[in-house]
Amino acid sequence: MLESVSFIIPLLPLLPFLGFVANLLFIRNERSAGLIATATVGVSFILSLVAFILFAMGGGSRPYLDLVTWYWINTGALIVPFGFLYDSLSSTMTLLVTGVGTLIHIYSIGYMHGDKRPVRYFAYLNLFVAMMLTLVLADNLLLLFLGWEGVGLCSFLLIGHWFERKSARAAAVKAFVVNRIGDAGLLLAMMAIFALTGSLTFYSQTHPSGEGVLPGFLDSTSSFSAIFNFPGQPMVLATAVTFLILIGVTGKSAQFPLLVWLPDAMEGPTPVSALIHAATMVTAGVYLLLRVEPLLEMSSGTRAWILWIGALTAIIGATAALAQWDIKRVLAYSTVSQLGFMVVAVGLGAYTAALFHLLTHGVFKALLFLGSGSVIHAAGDEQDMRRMGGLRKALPTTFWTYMVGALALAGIFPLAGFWSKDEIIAHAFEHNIIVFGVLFVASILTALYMGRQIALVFFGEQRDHSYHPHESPKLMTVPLIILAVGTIIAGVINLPGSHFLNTWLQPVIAEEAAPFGTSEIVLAIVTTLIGAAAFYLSWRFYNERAARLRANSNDPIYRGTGAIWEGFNEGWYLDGFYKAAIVQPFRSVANFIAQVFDPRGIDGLVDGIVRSLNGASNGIGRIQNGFLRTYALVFLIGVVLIVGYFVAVNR
Amino acid sequence: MIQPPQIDFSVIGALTVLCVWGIALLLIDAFFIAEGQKRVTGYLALAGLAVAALVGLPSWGQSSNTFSGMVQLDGFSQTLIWIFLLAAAITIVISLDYLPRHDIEKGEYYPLVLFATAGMVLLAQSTNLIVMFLAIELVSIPLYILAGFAYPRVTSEEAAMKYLLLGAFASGFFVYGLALIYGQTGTVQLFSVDGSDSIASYLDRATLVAENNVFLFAGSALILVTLGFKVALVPFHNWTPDVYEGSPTPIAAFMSVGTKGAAFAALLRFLVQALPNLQAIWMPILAILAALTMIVGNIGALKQLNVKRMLAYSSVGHAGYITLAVITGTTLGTNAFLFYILAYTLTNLGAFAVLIALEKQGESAWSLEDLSGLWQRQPLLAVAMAIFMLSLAGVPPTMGFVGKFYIFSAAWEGGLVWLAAIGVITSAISAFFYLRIIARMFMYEPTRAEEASLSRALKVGLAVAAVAVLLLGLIPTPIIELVNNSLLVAAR
Amino acid sequence: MELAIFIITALIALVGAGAMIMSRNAVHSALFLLLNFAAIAILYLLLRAPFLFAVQLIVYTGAIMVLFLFVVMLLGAERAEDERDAIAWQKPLAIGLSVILFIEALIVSFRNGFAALPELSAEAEQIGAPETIGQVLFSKYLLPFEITSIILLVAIIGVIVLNQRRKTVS
Amino acid sequence: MVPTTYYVLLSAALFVLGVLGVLLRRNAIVLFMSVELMLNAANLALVAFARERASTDGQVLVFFVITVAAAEVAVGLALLVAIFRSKRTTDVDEVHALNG
Repeated sequence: MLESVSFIIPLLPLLPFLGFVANLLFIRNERSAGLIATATVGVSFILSLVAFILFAMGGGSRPYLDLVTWYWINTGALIVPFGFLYDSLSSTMTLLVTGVGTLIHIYSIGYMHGDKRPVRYFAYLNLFVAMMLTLVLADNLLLLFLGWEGVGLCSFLLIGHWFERKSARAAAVKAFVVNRIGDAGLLLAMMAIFALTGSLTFYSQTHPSGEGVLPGFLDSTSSFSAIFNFPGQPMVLATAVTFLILIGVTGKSAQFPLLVWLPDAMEGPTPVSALIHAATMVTAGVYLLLRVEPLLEMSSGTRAWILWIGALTAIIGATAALAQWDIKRVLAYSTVSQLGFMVVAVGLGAYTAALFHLLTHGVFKALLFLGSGSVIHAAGDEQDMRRMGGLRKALPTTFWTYMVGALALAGIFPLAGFWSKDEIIAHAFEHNIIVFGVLFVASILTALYMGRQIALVFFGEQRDHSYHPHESPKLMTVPLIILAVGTIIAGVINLPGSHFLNTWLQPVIAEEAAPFGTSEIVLAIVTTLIGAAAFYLSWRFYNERAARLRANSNDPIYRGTGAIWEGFNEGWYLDGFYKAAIVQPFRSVANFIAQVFDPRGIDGLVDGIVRSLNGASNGIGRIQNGFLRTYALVFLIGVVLIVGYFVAVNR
Repeated sequence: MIQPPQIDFSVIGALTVLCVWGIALLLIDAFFIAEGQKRVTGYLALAGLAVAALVGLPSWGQSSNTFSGMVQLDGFSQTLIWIFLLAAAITIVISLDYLPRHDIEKGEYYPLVLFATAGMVLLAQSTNLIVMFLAIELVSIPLYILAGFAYPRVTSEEAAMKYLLLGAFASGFFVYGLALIYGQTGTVQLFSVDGSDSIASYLDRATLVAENNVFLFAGSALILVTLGFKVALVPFHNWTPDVYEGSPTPIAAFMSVGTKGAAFAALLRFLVQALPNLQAIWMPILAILAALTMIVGNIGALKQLNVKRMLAYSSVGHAGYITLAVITGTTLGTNAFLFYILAYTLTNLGAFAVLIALEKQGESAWSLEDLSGLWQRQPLLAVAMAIFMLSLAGVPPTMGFVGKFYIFSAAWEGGLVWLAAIGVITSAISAFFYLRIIARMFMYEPTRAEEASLSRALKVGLAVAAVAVLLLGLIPTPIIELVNNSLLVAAR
Repeated sequence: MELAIFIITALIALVGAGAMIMSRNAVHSALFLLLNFAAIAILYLLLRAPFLFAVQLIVYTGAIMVLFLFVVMLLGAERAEDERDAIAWQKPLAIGLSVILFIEALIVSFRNGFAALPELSAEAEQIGAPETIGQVLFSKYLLPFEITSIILLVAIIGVIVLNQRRKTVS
Repeated sequence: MVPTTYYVLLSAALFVLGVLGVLLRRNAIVLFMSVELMLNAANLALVAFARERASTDGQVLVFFVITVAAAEVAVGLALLVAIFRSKRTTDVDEVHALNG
């Protein structure tokens, strides 16, 4: 079915890209920029829907469709197609990206009205969607990396959209640089895979010469498996390669230890946070892990790492979210935490559960972010929850939809979050009781911080009267309603027992359906009850004390927890740690190296030595650099060393 | 009596055209082109470059040598020749405006560029150490002069003097190395096709670690030192930032790509054609130098607020990446080398061209400040510069990314995994200072109001370079096929 | 006999070089360098290179050194260097490195050995004759020869360009 | 006959003296002289090797080196004169505006 109209698959990323080009080159006014951006993504969504239906109707005739537009790199040794892989995994991701993307574009028209640079905003947003679609549709690692870096770049540009704020610029650069560190890992992984298997494509396809096959490194018959399953080969290679991939994932999906950029990324406009830093880009890491699942299956070592990193991230994110005042930072840390859940699921081998949670989270977290955007909009760009309160009266639609999102995030039956989170917790319960404990605590914390947020933002009385809240325009509320409906019903895609998603993914990820028995039902009931209780208690606790909150007051639980609260507030001091442990030493090393290799440095160094030797500093003083003779001296050092080396080896 | 040698002019076609046209242009310029019309000389020089490029076409795909095997034409050198001609052409185009704007327009400028290009061409073709020496001088002496061209800017003279004195100093080491190698082997020919005496054939015979090879070893070390100086490997790099900053900007651009590419070609020939048997010996030391170069270049660039100096340090860093490709000694490495040189040529010349576009009458525009809000002032320039920076940083889908991936894969495949890792990591670090420029252009309000008007030639050139960097990053296959066919005639 | 000449000439060359780098006055330096070049020219004779002997005298002592002296006089640069060295710390380091370099040269030389050379045959005595050199130069080394002509041309242009400046107000 | 290695030793000594001159002297003209000394030392080694091998090639190489040296000196001195005109000095240490 789909084969006959396969040309629509490259169109999916191409349309938003054309939107980007049009906005970049031709459009100069806000209205048409928004319309074009939304239209291209919208059409892309309709096409993904069509492709999805056709693909599903095609049934099991082909597990995947590989469409090569041209060969990106063809060196004989290394062949990388610019090709798109449409299978059950990427089709699902495409729907999420374009669907949520369309809604957020519509919302943005309202939200960004009156912005200083709307055309740029929509151009970048379009480019982002194009890159994200490239990422999920790529049929090889290199093309995936193109999307991977591309979304990073767009994220950089969009975080810095309001660059008049210095913090926005700093956050933008931080996001990109931290991401690049992760990307270095992925790049190295690619090189290793290429060196080991001679291929970067996921699955085998027709060779460009028309004869034979271009092997894919994920195929069970690939040389990779052969290498890794070599008798006596202790999985070292598989662990090394997958660990490098994991480094990339920690960067993009904000996992410990590279999670620090995501909270700061909230400097960007709120729809950006919803699309990029909640629903799509940050899930790219999880997507990548799912994509290379056959590799992960070869290395229990890396899976253990994944498991523990995910668990640690889940708890860090959840605790930090509890201690934020900024409405968006709560959601940002919550995203970190939920990404941790997904990563844990991958580590447990519960790939379907990971994707399930990725999808539902994409919907309800986008909802929450957009809702927070509506709140911020109404509150005159105020983000501090201490200065909100009582907004449910002024913002009824926002309130109700936000409530749905919050309850879904807290894992309350029967919303989408309940089903997907419960599946992960059930897996953890079965496989690793410590991780189960961590996740269990994290999910209680989730209910706590959402209850706190709802209480602080929507209940009680308005504590700050410097603004007059009003409900957002239809352009913004309609997407909220649609997403809320999605949040309510999204659970059906993988209800226990039906396992629709599980079956759908079978061609890509051959995984047994999650068990569904009495113990699971009991566990589900227990978690949802505890979650609901935590949510309610937290809501009551903060609702009662909210009235006394002032702009600078401490959290009601601060007195009891003090330093711990501070620690949570600072995101476990990861930022400070990096500053002290990496940035500062790096800076000193950089200075040191610059000094050693730059003339003044040699001065300084020798100067220091001479000073300490005879204490006679007269005549030396502060010396200027740029001396030709010093360059010749450094040159001579090189000569002496290299000649010495060559003479030494010749014996 | 003297037997005039058999000369195959197809081998030295480009060289001949450049030298003859350079001399002719000197005369034409002196007698027929009036002051203030020197732009015409530039156009004539461009025509000469075009002819030089065309004469290479008929012999493409063959490999032959002439002058007792002292110069070699193979796919490798022909590809490089085209790259150098392209670099020279871009240099001349960006000079057309630059020279009058800074009031340093003199007709000799263009012939000197042609002579330097001739030197690069010869350097890429030379398979003999004395020809290599003369080629290095033929590249360098015009560049010494051109570096000092920007009078009355005193820094220009300073740059010229530093470059000249250090260059002459380095030449001394080259000659001594050449003497020692001659003393050991009795020849300065890198390798020979016809089986006559050459360093490679000597090494085939010699017992490698026997004591009596010590002259050859020490001599090779000295040759490496000089070539390392020309390509700016650490610790022979510290002239680079000063000389690039002081020289006229088009010349800095030309040096950063042309001299570097030619000297790397010579290095590659020396290592792969003359000393293939010693790979186990030169590989480790050059690997260390490459690592140092990548680290020092990229870290040095971190703190530069002067964009021209930043580009100089970045060129040091890139020399490290290119060294990676050179020392693998494999075909994949050679191909990666050629691809990278082309990518770097387009990208770096483009970046320098943007700087030139921003310079006004007698003023420099090299600080980060000058780039603030460029997007609002000159969208075309800003987008082009962003593309160049992304390419230098190695972000896909630019040529720079493909080139880097190519090189690192070659290194990884060649067993230099740790070096590839250092390359990837330093390249990740480099994102910081390249990105800073992008942030400046797109995320700051303009601080400069009035603009230098861009000439059409510069605009077109920039747009073409930017599109090429992007497009050849997306569809690099034609280039890859070109370099795949650019076989280097190896020693055996 | 030859050894004696060699030793005496070598000493003169070394003294010339040493005095050249040590003397404070540029004119003295130039004259000492002249001494050194002349000594080297004599060594060329010992080494059966009469043509190079002539070239060395004509080009180096005749042309290059005169050029040096001319410039020294023109610029009035013969006055002694300022005693205060801005980067005096460099001196011990430079000397140390040079010593190491020389030790490396010693190692290389000793490892190579000091075998005395056999006498040349009558035919081989002709290696340095102008005629032989001319033959080789114009056959085997024709390309390098032509390249040197271009290099010299470039140098001429350079000298003109660098010193022919329009009167512009700075 | 005097062994070649003697000549090599002498040339090495002269070469190192030349290097030392470049590193220690500040007068740009003397710096140039030192470079000339280095080149001459290398030439001496070349001629000695040519004698050892009874081959003309080495001597021809010297011829080329001398030519290049002359060209370099010409350009270098011209540059010095130009710098002297604007800066009134031949001291290389006083020319260090470019740094960092």
